[in-house]
Amino acid sequence: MFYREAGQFKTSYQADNQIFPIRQDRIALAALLVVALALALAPVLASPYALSAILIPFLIFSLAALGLNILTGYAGQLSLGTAAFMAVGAFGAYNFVLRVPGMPILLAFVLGGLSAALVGIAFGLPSLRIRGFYLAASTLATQFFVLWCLTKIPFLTNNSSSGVITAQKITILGYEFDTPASKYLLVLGVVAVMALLAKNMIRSNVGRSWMAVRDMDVAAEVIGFRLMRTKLLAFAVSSFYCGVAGALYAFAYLGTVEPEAYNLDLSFRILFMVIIGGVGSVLGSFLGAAFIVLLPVFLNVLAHGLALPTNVASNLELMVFGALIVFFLIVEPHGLARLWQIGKEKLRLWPFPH
Amino acid sequence: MTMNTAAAAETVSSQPYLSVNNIEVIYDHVILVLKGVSLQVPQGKIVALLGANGAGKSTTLKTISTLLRGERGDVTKGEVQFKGERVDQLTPNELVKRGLSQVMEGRHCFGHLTIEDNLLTGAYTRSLSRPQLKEALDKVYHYFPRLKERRASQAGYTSGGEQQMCAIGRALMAKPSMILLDEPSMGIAPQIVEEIFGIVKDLNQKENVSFLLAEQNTSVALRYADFGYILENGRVVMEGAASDLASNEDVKEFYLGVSGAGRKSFRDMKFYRRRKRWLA
Amino acid sequence: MQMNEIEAHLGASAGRRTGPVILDMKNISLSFGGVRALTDISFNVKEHEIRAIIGPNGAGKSSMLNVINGVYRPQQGEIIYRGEHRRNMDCYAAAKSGIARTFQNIALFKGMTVLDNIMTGRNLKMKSNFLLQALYWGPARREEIEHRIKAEEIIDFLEIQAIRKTPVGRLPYGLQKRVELGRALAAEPEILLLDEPMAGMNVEEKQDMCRFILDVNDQFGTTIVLIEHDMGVVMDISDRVVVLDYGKKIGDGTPDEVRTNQDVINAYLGVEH
Amino acid sequence: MNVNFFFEVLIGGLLSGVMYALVAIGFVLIYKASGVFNFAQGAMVFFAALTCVGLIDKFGLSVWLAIPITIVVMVVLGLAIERVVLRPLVNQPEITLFMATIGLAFFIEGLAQLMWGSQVHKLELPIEDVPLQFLLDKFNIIVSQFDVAAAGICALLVTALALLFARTKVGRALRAVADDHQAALAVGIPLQRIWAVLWSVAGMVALVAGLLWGARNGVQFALTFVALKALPVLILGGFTSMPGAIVGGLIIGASEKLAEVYLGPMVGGGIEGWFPYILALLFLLVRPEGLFGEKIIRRI
Amino acid sequence: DQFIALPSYRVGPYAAGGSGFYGGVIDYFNLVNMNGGVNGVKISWEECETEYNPSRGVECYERLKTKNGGATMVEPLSTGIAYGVLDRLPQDKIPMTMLGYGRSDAANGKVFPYVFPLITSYWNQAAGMIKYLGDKSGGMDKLKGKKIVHLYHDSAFGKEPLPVLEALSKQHGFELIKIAVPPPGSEQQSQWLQIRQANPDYVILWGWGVMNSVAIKTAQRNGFPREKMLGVWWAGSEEDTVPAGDAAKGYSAMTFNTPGNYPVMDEIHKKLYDAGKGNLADRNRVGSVYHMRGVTAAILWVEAMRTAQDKFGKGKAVTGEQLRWGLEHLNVDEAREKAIGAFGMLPVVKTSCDDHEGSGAVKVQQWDGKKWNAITPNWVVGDKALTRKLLEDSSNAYAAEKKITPACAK
Ligand SMILES: Nc1ncnc2c1ncn2[C@@H]1O[C@H](COP(=O)(O)OP(=O)(O)OP(=O)(O)O)[C@@H](O)[C@H]1O
Ligand SMILES: Nc1ncnc2c1ncn2[C@@H]1O[C@H](COP(=O)(O)OP(=O)(O)OP(=O)(O)O)[C@@H](O)[C@H]1O
Ligand SMILES: [Mg+2]
Ligand SMILES: [Mg+2]
Repeated sequence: MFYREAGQFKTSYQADNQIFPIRQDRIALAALLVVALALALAPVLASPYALSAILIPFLIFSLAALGLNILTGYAGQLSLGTAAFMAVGAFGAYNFVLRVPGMPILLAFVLGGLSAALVGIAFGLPSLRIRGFYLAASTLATQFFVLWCLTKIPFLTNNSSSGVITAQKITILGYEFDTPASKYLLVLGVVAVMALLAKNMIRSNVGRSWMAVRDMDVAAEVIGFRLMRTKLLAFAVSSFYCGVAGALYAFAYLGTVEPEAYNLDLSFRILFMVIIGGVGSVLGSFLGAAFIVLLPVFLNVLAHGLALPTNVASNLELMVFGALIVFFLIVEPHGLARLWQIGKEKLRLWPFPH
Repeated sequence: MTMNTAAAAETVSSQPYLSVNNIEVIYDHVILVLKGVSLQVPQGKIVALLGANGAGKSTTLKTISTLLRGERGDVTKGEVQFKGERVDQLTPNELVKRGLSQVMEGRHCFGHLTIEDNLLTGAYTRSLSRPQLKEALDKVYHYFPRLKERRASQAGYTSGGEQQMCAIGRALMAKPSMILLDEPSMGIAPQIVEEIFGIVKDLNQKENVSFLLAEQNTSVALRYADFGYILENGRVVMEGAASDLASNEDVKEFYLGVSGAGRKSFRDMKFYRRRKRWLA
Repeated sequence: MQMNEIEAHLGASAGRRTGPVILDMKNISLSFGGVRALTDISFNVKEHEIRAIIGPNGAGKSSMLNVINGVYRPQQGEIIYRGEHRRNMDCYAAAKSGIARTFQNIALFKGMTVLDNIMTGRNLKMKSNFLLQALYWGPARREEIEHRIKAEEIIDFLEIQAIRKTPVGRLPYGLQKRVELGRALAAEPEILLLDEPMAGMNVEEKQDMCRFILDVNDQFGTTIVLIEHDMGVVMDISDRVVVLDYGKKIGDGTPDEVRTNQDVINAYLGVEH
Repeated sequence: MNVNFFFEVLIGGLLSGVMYALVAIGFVLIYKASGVFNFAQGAMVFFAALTCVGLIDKFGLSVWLAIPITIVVMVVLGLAIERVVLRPLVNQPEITLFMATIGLAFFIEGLAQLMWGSQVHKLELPIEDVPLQFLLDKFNIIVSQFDVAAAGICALLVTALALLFARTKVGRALRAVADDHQAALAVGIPLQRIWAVLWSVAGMVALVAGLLWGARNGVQFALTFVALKALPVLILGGFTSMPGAIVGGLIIGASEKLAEVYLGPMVGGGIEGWFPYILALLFLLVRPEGLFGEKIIRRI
Repeated sequence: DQFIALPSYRVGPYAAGGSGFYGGVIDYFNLVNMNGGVNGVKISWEECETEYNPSRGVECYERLKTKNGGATMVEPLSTGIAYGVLDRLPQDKIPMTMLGYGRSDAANGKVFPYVFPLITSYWNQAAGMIKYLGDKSGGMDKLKGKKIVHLYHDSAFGKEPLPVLEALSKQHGFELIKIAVPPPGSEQQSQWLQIRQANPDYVILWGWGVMNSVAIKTAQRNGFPREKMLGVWWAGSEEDTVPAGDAAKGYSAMTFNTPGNYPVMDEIHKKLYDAGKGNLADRNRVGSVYHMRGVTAAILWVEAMRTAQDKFGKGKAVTGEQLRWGLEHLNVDEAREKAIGAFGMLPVVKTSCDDHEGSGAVKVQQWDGKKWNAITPNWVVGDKALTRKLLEDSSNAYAAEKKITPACAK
């Protein structure tokens, strides 16, 4: 009853080209943003725990997942090197702040992202010839090579004997972001803006070029998309997003990081987010991140509630987590975002079944 | 032509070999595609399933062969009987063993296998000795000499028509007693179209194989079929002996392209046809 | 390209004109390993004409189209397009110089909606860079809407308004063919290559499709190269027909000439059409 | 340069390569036969080895009794995977199936440790991991007899599986399934039974890999990581080729050792982590489907 | 009661170590509680599965820190997680111990007031190793001209001791050959061939996880005597030697908790395991290196609680800030160790604001095929002046980078 588009007529293509053409969706999104903002401002709604242990990492992972989704979901290039790009972003931003006096932190994030984009382009070159799981497996080269460089080149870690860096404090225009709430707001802002940009790219010609290359690259070429440019742009944009996410991961979340924090495990977790959330869906990146971040926490709390011996609980947790992934895929192979969409479609038809 | 009229004159007296009763199909939990389709195929007959693009012909065939599951389609109502037995819960493999084979729309050859290996997979359900296999292969090659020339090529690199022949030949290898054919003439040179339908008729008469064929080439289909069903928007809107359908004015106009004045040149169609829907 | 305009124009279709040779294929040979797909084939296409290629399965028709727009590179031969001599085409250059096509095995972008698919056809006409697109601002926004209008015109023209936002993967075969035509049209091509555009359609739909093709040809003077197995269609709408068999050319001429050519009858038609 | 040393590195590398190939075979088996990239292969290796060792350590069974029981367990696991995971996912995109195997990996890892605990174990096989004496005496080259035995077993497995694919009806059907699930079903290939058999066989291959790697490194969770060593082998040899797994293994093994020994010191060492991947990548630039992989058909 | 946060890991690649360590911790806590608690104050704790993953570890920390009126201490036993929470500790006023891992310069309490790398750090360990090898060769001067291979996990962890080793190699004139093993290290043929080629006098095995057992096995395959191998304390547990089987016989490694029989361990056996209340599922693991390391950690924490209570009021649970004070004023001398029933199990620990380690002493243990035995009768202490200097330099650099003014907390 409440989710109807009947009666909403679009009188211009401009209106139809909006990000959310259906009014209820717009309202829902606005409400969500308001809630997201309120979370930071009213400690009643969200404890520092929720902010700094759940929401901040959730947003950061969403951003990284969004980055990977641009590459894998939209441009169809499976990658297992996400964490490496995040590392480049983080260590890049660290070095820019360290070495350029007076470097504004946001600019440093952008520059970190750009360094990641450069690395992305370099490692994206093989994608012109290599496809599918072959490409996926070879992106592991990025993962291992970047981490190796970070451990081997002392300059990158400011000659720290062990390769550990400590992210500088985040200060913008004299204001110091040091409480969970302020960090959360910063991350929220960055993520919201970047998600908006991503959405814009995806609904315009760049996005279409990516999807065309994903769905059928030969045909895309015949239509006049240049494969090389399109793919490399996807690698660059995707790594840029991952790079910024990596910088946030270091600056707004962990604080002190060793290269190991960006290991293969992290790459995989982000890939899981994309696939579970929905390949080729901006919303899916967020849903997937929520699933992978929240589910283990939830299961962990649940297992404690059951008062099982810890080692049993931990193993059961892992098993349930795996089983749920399979379960959701069986229910909807296209991920949570699609499930959500089908839910909406059903709602639209409700109360008539068809 | 005369032969067909004769066949059509026989009424549907025999017990239906395949019967589809009032099936309803939904894709993806929300898209309702078949809204209660019923049809029968008597033993040893050729039945044509006609209808515009998107009417639900392929969906009907996939429902019968239970291939729908793989496409996230659900049969929410109705049942399918084959040889007097309910078959909607069987696996496709069991169906093929019982003698029901399908040629899918859009060719679906195994791209990395050679043409010959493609054909051989068709005989998977039969345990044949080497000479028997050879014999079965030769039969297919006899029908489609072009395949013989290309036998060692990977199917993915053959032309559209060659793949179509390969798909049909592959189904024949299973020696089915009932074949579901989805648009066998698509992309096939006219000469071969006639040959394919000749093969259909041949198998039908010599080996008593029954056919249910979804076909866009209505004129040919009705020429060879005994009965026909016309599907529109997921419903059967017309059924009857093929000859009756062929002479029906509406069918003539919309499916055979002949109006009162006879066949008109494609060049002379001066306006877009506003689709008349049977039940719109 | 408004509906009413087109309909008003239909009467004028009688006065068809063909211009000079726009595309000349010279001695094209193409083989894949041992398979000779094309052997020393020459033919030409004149401006504004509808040129059909016919022949039995595996004759090399699709391969020919692939050579024309650069998907395949022939081992031998020369392509003269608008006076320019080339050894071979490449996809991007072909698209850029106004060659668009449809494919035998539909090559739509399955994950995208009908509208998006048609919009991709316009990509070469879009100029704003990706940063502007990311901001969706100013020129990028205007451009997007401008092209959307063009795309909608094609959607109207092909009467696929109702499925505008449906992902093409879910569409029935026939509609997909139409969307593919729409995508090719969106590029406003000079030469349109159509590979079996009417396979899997019934007569009524074929009639519509023929009408579209003729209209495009009339309206914009688009040159059309067409592969089709329905002899009724070919003989009715094409100006000249080239016949291939086993990679060799066995006939070339007006429909009437081809129809009566004994080689063609033996190899392909079987009976006179 | 010391020629003797060079050969020692080379031979050591080749034999390590065989060990990688052993894991790669499991991947090839599943990929070639169903188009699924099985992320859970490492977990299966771990599960198999742990079950076998658990039976030995906890219940005091002999190796010869534990192995058959483990085989039975792996078959049951294979059947269960087919029934619960694969059957509902027929005809889904590759990436979905890949993800499902990730879920599976978590599940199997949890299950293994729940059943047998997180403790590490040693595994003694009747073949000892010591240098072959006569080679040491004659040429002063160290070649472990264990590795030689492993190479033999690996060759045997590859031959058997390659024959299965090339020569039998089932093999042909498996390759068909990898191309197109729907069409395979349509021609009457009993997908479900075939998959069940396939995953059971993959379970046994995992057991072989698990036993050999387990005897080398101990049976511990890290066995799941050996998959990382198998991946470059896989892309170099081609996802769809059994002999490719062996050849790829040999090339990767030998070149990574040589690179580590001769190039490593120049750049600070530890390059074995990425070197095989870069090497495989370079090969792929020339042959995008690996040395022996089936060409990816891209046609319109 | 006194609430302690235990972000533990009992699944994943390091589960064996995690379950042993936290099992030991919990066993000792239970024992203390059975015996009436710390001056009557019961210890409570909650575990949270981290899978050794930094972001899950941070979540656990944040979740646990406010529970039960607030956690008063945390120990993640993971460098990555420790770094992840490092910045949060001073704000939350929760001290963290890092027993034998993490950055060595964190021992400077002026810069890291809330971090306690108790007993000893990687740098002191490295110095201790060289000291031991010197003693073994018959004096430090005998090291001259010797070859020592540093076979290390190619990560921050493996590179941590390099400054110390390099300085000592210059000082004592031994040749240091660095050979990296890319993580996880399940294949080391090429490294060991290099070692065989170099023919060193000793190999320092700076490994972690599967790398250790593989190193031992591969040493055997290549005929390198295990007696010449010396592992770090993360390469010196049953988890490292058992998988290597007989190959590990004769292999030795560092430790800061001496293997052996102690009254406190007997008590754990008797009071807990005999009553079925032990934390470890497998009783054989009681008294294993990791288990005893957990007990050792717990002993120090409990001692810190006592110390804090002495100052802030007996019989009352102390706050995190107060417990921090306790950790900074630990004085576990021999008498105290005897009272606990753990004499000799750990070195004497005396902390101060300058020195959050409190000891720097290590022992060497050797695997006899069945169990670990201490082979240095006394605690070994390396060149502390050297490590001290490195520590000052490095922590001050950190302070400068972070704009912290080094000062002792009150
Ligand atoms: N996998 C699917 N998911 C969602 N909708 C589908 C799917 N397959 C088919 N449909 C829808 O079901 C309807 C019937 O399709 P079907 O393929 O059965 O038509 P058809 O009669 O065979 O048409 P054609 O002559 O073009 O082959 C169409 O509207 C199509 O959009
Ligand atoms: N990429 C390729 N690799 C190998 N052989 C090919 C390739 N493309 C086409 N061929 C072969 O070349 C011949 C001509 O193929 P083509 O697709 O041009 O035929 P066609 O005339 O379009 O036939 P149809 O009417 O069946 O579509 C066929 O025998 C085909 O098998
Ligand atoms: Mg159909
Ligand atoms: Mg063709």
